[in-house]
Amino acid sequence: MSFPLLTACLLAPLLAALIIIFLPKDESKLHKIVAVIGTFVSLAISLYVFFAYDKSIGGIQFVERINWIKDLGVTYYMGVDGLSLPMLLLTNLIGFTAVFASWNIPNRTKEFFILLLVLIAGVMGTFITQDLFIFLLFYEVVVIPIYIMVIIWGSSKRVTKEYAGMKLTIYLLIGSAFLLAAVIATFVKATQITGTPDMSFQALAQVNFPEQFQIWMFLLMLIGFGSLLSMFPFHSWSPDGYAGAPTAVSMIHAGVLKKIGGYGLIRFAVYVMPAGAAYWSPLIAVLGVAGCAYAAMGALAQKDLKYIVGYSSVSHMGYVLLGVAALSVVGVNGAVANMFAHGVMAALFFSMIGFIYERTHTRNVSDLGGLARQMPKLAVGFMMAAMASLGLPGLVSFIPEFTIFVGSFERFGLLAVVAIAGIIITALYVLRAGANTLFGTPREKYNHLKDLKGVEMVPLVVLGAVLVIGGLMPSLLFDMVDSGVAPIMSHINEYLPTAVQIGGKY
Amino acid sequence: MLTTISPMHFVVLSAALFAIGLFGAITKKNAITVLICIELMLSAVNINLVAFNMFVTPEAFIGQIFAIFVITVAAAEIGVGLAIMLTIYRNKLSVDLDDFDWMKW
Amino acid sequence: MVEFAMNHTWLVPLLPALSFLIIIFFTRPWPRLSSTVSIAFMLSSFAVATLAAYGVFTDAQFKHEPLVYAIRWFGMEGLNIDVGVLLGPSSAMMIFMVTLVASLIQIYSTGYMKGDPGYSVFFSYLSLFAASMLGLIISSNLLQLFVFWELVGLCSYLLIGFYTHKNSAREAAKKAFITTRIGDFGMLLGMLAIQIIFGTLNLYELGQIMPNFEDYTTAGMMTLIAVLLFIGPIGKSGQFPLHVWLPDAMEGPTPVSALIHAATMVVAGVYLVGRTMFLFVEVESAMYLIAVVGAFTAFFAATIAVTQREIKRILAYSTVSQLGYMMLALGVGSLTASFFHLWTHAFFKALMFLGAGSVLHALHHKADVWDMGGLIKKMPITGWTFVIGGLAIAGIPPFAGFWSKDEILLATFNEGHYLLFTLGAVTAFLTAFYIWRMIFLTFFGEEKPDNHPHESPLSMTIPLIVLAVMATVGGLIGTPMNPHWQEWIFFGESHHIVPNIPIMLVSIALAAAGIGLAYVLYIKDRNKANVKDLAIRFKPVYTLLYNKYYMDEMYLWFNHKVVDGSARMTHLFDIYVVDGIVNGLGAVTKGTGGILRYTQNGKIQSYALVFFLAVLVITILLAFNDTTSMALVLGGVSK
Amino acid sequence: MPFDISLLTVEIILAALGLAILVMGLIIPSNTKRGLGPITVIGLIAALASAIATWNVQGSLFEGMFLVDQYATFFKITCLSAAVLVTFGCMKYVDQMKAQGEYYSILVFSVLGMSVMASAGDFITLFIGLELMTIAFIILVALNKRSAKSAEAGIKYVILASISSAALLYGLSLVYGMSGTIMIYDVARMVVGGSVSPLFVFGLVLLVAGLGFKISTVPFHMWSPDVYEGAPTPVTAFLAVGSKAASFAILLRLFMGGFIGVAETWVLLVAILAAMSMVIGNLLAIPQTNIKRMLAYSSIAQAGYILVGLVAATEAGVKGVMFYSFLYVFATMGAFVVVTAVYDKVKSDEIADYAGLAQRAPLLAVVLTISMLSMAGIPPLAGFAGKLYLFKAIIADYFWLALLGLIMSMISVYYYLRVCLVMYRDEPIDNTPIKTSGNVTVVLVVAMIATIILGIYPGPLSEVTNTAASTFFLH
Repeated sequence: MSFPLLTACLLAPLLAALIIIFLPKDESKLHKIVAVIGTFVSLAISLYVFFAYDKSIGGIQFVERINWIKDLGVTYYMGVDGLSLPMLLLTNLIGFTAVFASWNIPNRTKEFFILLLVLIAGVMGTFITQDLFIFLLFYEVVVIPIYIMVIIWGSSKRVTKEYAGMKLTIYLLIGSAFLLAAVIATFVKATQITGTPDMSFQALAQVNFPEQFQIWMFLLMLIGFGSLLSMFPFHSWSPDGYAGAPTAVSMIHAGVLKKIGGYGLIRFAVYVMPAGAAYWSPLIAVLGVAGCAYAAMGALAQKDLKYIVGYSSVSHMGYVLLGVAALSVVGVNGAVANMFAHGVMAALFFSMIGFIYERTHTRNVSDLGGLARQMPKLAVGFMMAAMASLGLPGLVSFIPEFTIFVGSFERFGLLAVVAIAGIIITALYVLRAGANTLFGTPREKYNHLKDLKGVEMVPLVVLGAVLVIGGLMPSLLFDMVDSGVAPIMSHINEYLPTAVQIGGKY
Repeated sequence: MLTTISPMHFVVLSAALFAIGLFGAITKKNAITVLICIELMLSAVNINLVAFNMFVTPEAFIGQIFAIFVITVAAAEIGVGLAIMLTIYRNKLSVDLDDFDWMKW
Repeated sequence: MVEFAMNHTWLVPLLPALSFLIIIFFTRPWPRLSSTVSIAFMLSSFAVATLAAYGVFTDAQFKHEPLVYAIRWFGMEGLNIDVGVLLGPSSAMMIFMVTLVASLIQIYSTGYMKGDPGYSVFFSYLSLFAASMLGLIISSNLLQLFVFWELVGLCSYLLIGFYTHKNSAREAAKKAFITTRIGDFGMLLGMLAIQIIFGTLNLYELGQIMPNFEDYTTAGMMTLIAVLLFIGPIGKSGQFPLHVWLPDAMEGPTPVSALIHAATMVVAGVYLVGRTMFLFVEVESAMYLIAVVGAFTAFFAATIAVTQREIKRILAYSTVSQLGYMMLALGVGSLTASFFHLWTHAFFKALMFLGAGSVLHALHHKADVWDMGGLIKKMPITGWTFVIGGLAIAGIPPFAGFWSKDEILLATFNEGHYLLFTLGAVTAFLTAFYIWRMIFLTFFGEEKPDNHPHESPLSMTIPLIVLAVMATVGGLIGTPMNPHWQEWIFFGESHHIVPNIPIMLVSIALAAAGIGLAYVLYIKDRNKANVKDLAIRFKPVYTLLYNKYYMDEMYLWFNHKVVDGSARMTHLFDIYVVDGIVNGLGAVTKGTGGILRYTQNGKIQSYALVFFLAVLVITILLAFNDTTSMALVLGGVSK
Repeated sequence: MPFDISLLTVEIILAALGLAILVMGLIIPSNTKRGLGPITVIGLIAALASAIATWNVQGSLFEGMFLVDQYATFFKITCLSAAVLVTFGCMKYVDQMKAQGEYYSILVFSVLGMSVMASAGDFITLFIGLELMTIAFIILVALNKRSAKSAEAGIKYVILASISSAALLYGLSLVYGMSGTIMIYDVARMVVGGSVSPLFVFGLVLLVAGLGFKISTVPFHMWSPDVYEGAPTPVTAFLAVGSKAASFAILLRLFMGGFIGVAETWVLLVAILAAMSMVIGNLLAIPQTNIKRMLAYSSIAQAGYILVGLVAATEAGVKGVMFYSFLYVFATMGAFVVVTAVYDKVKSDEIADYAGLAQRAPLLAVVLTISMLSMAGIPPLAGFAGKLYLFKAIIADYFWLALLGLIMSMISVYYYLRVCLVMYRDEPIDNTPIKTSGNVTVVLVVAMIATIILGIYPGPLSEVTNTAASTFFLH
């Protein structure tokens, strides 16, 4: 067996966390450096894996597989394919930058970085494992660090951070209860059918579940993954949660953690329960569209920058759901790519808002204005995130959105139009937020504020570069995603009511 | 009309005794009385055991032996119970069960 | 050399893009260096563009078959998008025009923007804009075109809001972006429909298969696609009713207005319709719609322009009006006339904007034409070039505007759209009137004592002169006597339109009448009472026009009341209903716990009572209830 | 069958240990009594070691009244581990009660009772073991003579435990009367197939009630919050784990060994009790302000989860119960040892007094967090694997129960997190770090690591429980 790259990638942040545990409490500089090294190692490995992955062969690569729990058929099965790689890369991009975005946290750095590193490792784990059980282990490992980080380093605005943290945690956990029930039932049923327990996604996908069973299980999984994905109407944790959370948590939560919902939906729910997916896809589409439009309208009414981005992320996840609901290669490719795109942009957005908040101690749009004069670099980052958020071509989020639209327009027609109309509202609130914060008459009281400098530039540079590169070369992302999604979607057509013709009539 | 005594009679008797004991245990305020009522309940059990032994397994003394164990253990239990009453009485000068509701909700 | 340029036409947008990057990342702290870099790259781009255009226009094979080359951008099963270059006569003409105007305006800006703190950034934006615009022009794929379409929108946004400290600039920029976004929405839908029905967005391929559309789709679907696609140009090219952003866009620095909001970006819509003409010609109703929208916009904007007081605003409405002409031409099926007007308009309108910029520069941004007067004495170059522009737009032969406008009117007339023709003709009159009203008020008449105008530096006047030359002779390549233009740029079959002398005369007469009226009202009888209270006598009309038919107010009302109102409703719904249910469930859970805890009353005997009551209840349930019926509900034992 | 006394090794060690400590407690002077703790630990470890060593030994004594199989041995190991941890982790607390001799010897006797219960093959052995354990616990609960709460808990426990014993006994007597045997596995042979008389069913109900009292399932749970709150914390811990595990051992032995033939009469009942326990336990835990009381309610909910294994009435269910009971030891011990350690310094069990614990004693805070989350069943902690095995056994037939259990366990996170909130967010009133002694640290680290390892890598334990569960049905 070759060097276990993925495990190394997973362990690097954990190891860093372990080192920090034994560092003295006051050495905050040291904590940060160790955290940077830990996340950088992961980032480097995931970049390597991303580019070393052989797309022409496809399938699961970099496999590490060890027997784990015999009677559950669990194996320690690490491996990546085109679906998980973008997510892995995203996690580490955001993880790495999140460390820099939290450079200025005022107190208790030791605990903060330990929790942050555990959080990053936990998120990463969900994406690189190919075993359902291991997936579940990581699925919720992140919830508690997040809670603790919110209550210690969060901020209370419209709602208190305690409320926000608790809501976020309990909401997601209860959502996951439905998922767990479905997982257990699926596993039991699969064992019953095949006779040998096996928890790997691939093995479960081979099982022919009865259609009725699939339908009910898929619904439960949809509730579980959907609430993590902040699917309408299970979204209300998300804006409050992000508003309460410290910057790094908002970045990771909106950037990648949420995506576990979408990833799980595709990797597990759709893959294993194709008939269920086909049955419920109209519902997913409706909820997705409702989410797009509804959350966009919600964002329009917000005054707090974090709320705006919080609602906007709900809205964007609506697009993801819509893409998944299309149940075609195009739609799902778009959904996965959009998760990546949204991750990058949300992380950039939150990091910039974090810097603004750090400096001005307010996130109210009406209290801000003209910051572009005082902090031009920050303004650039903010505008890039804003533009990506409204789907500006040339940035990473446009092509995924377009792809989703193609996929969903094909299947749902008019319904998709409503979602597409969301781009207008998105432009409206994003530009309002951006313009009213950055432009207009500069305010005297912010004249002394310092622009981004030194390590604070890292989130802007790294995430900004990804935004642009991904926008100019979508094939980097799409070829990868496609190689992962195509096998998953290969057998879904037989379950769709009428075979959907993809890509025109010739 | 005279009928032979069936197991049912013993069951009814023991049930009645059990119920009486239970009633006392639930209603009496004095802890000592309650302990005595519990003894009544255990006696009901003993009646059952002995009676069943006669009707169900007359060839073995299972029920009787069981009953002896019950009597022994009950004695131990009551002994411990009384010991606790004593310490409590020393602290609180009361063995009224209604006085012991400090911990609740 | 020429061959190289043609095969590497992508250099045309790439060079300004490079200059953007260089300025942003390296030369930003040194303004002079930045502008030099920018202009150098722009000029080399111009050179490449000229060579490429030369190559196209010297090889007759390109009359019908454009040069296309592309590479894969991304793709998957069912969606393959390539990016590339589509070089034909129209795009060759466009890249030549855009690089030329852009170069001139960049040179002009070195003077105009001198001393501005954002000097370098300004040039970087201009470069980015040029890159995007040129990319748009040579796009071989609709999606690629859309990407650049949005990027020019972004540049427009950034440049309108260039004076970030001004609230008005901020609002104007926002308005521009969002208004055009509405258009983009339609365009996106149209593109999606095309992709799904035809399976490709490659313009060339579409051009091949669209005429046989009945193999793929119905006429109704086709109409829908055409109409949806047309919404994009309505937004981008400032057609009614999405024109409202364009006049506000004048908040940007004047060179921006000249480059983006007069000569290049706003014609992207026209260009798009021209590019996808193969689609529109299939749908008669869509064509008619375009024509009507164009004619109406032309007239509508001209009426507003009559009453405006700010120099740039008048020009802005004039741009809207002229764009309407171009659309009208497209709508009546004359790509030739439309692009011809696009070409001439670019020069004379850029000229006038730059001239206006020169005036504003001299008067320290005093914008009201009524505060000016007699400027021609102090600013001869600006003044006389402006007059040339005025003659061109008014349609006085032999200036460029005359030929193209005449071509449009003629095409309209020939197609039998007499009503539209009349509208166009009236607009021609109004155009001459309001432009000359502005010229008379600004450059002629009495000088105002508080103004201390001075001629602008050479960097600004040279572009004016070059543009003036183009505005003079630019139309000569397409006169009825010399119909080169018509031979090259056309859709379908090239057909030489026989000159219609009466229409030409009408058009000249109308222009002259407009100028004459303006002269009478604003020079000759300026101080006569009946002229002075003209506005008072026609108060309602004047107010309506001056307030632009209250379109802005309507949009504002819609935005604030309807959109924001429903946003607030959504917000409240979210907080009190969606979230309310969540919180309610939480509260119920907590409350139940809070109430149930009192069952635990601390009394030993009540505990015992509960214990035996439970036993009793269970016994009764088991005794009287068949468990199997419960098992049906709660699942389970069927072992 | 020859009388093989080696089958009784564990019990003999325990009995000898208990007596020895009792005697030592009487004869040695009070200032050296603190040495009794280590002696107890060593003795218990010896018993544990012998239990592990005799893992493969199978057999029965007294014509099936005393069964030694891996099922029994597993529960003995569970209870002994709990006893070792609680003794080792809470010595200081016991020293402060000044009743080391009684405490340790009676604790050992209670373990003996549990071990007898685990091996019980008939009603009499069952009863003896149960009462030995109960009486020992009554004494332990009331042991802290200076605490009014302890006394109140004692009187509550003695009366209610006696009443429940009476009910249990009455039930046993009825079952005996209706089936004619007191051997558990013989009962199964008697009742298989045939319909049963109402009195037998009534007996079953009383058995459920009596044992439900011990495992504190709703609605027989009323005693447990008060007693848990009042009892000395180590006792509470052991009560929550040992007593519960042993009672589950015998509950399973009775119902799945003895009454499996009439499963349809009681399975649904047990399912409803399980559901009620989950719901009420968790709901009532929410408003609590005393951590011991909160943990008491939480243990009621835990009983509900474990009962799910009985609902399954299959080997998989047995395995789930065993697995869960074992991991529950570490989670509960972790939590309660933290509570003792904090009490030692703060002299309070109120949650509010845990403010800033994360800064005063990070280890305590972390262990408490992990233990509580394991109880809630959050992956990747042991509780999750346990719940997985439990719910796996019933999900096909009782999907609603599994879903309810999962949802309620997520709701339970709410009150666990409230403790975390106080520990992590709040600044401590008193900034001095809480030093934990070496043995406490060891216990905490063991509990924490076991909780994590059993969650991430439950394979080995799962194998062990599988084999143990398979011996359950061999009789």
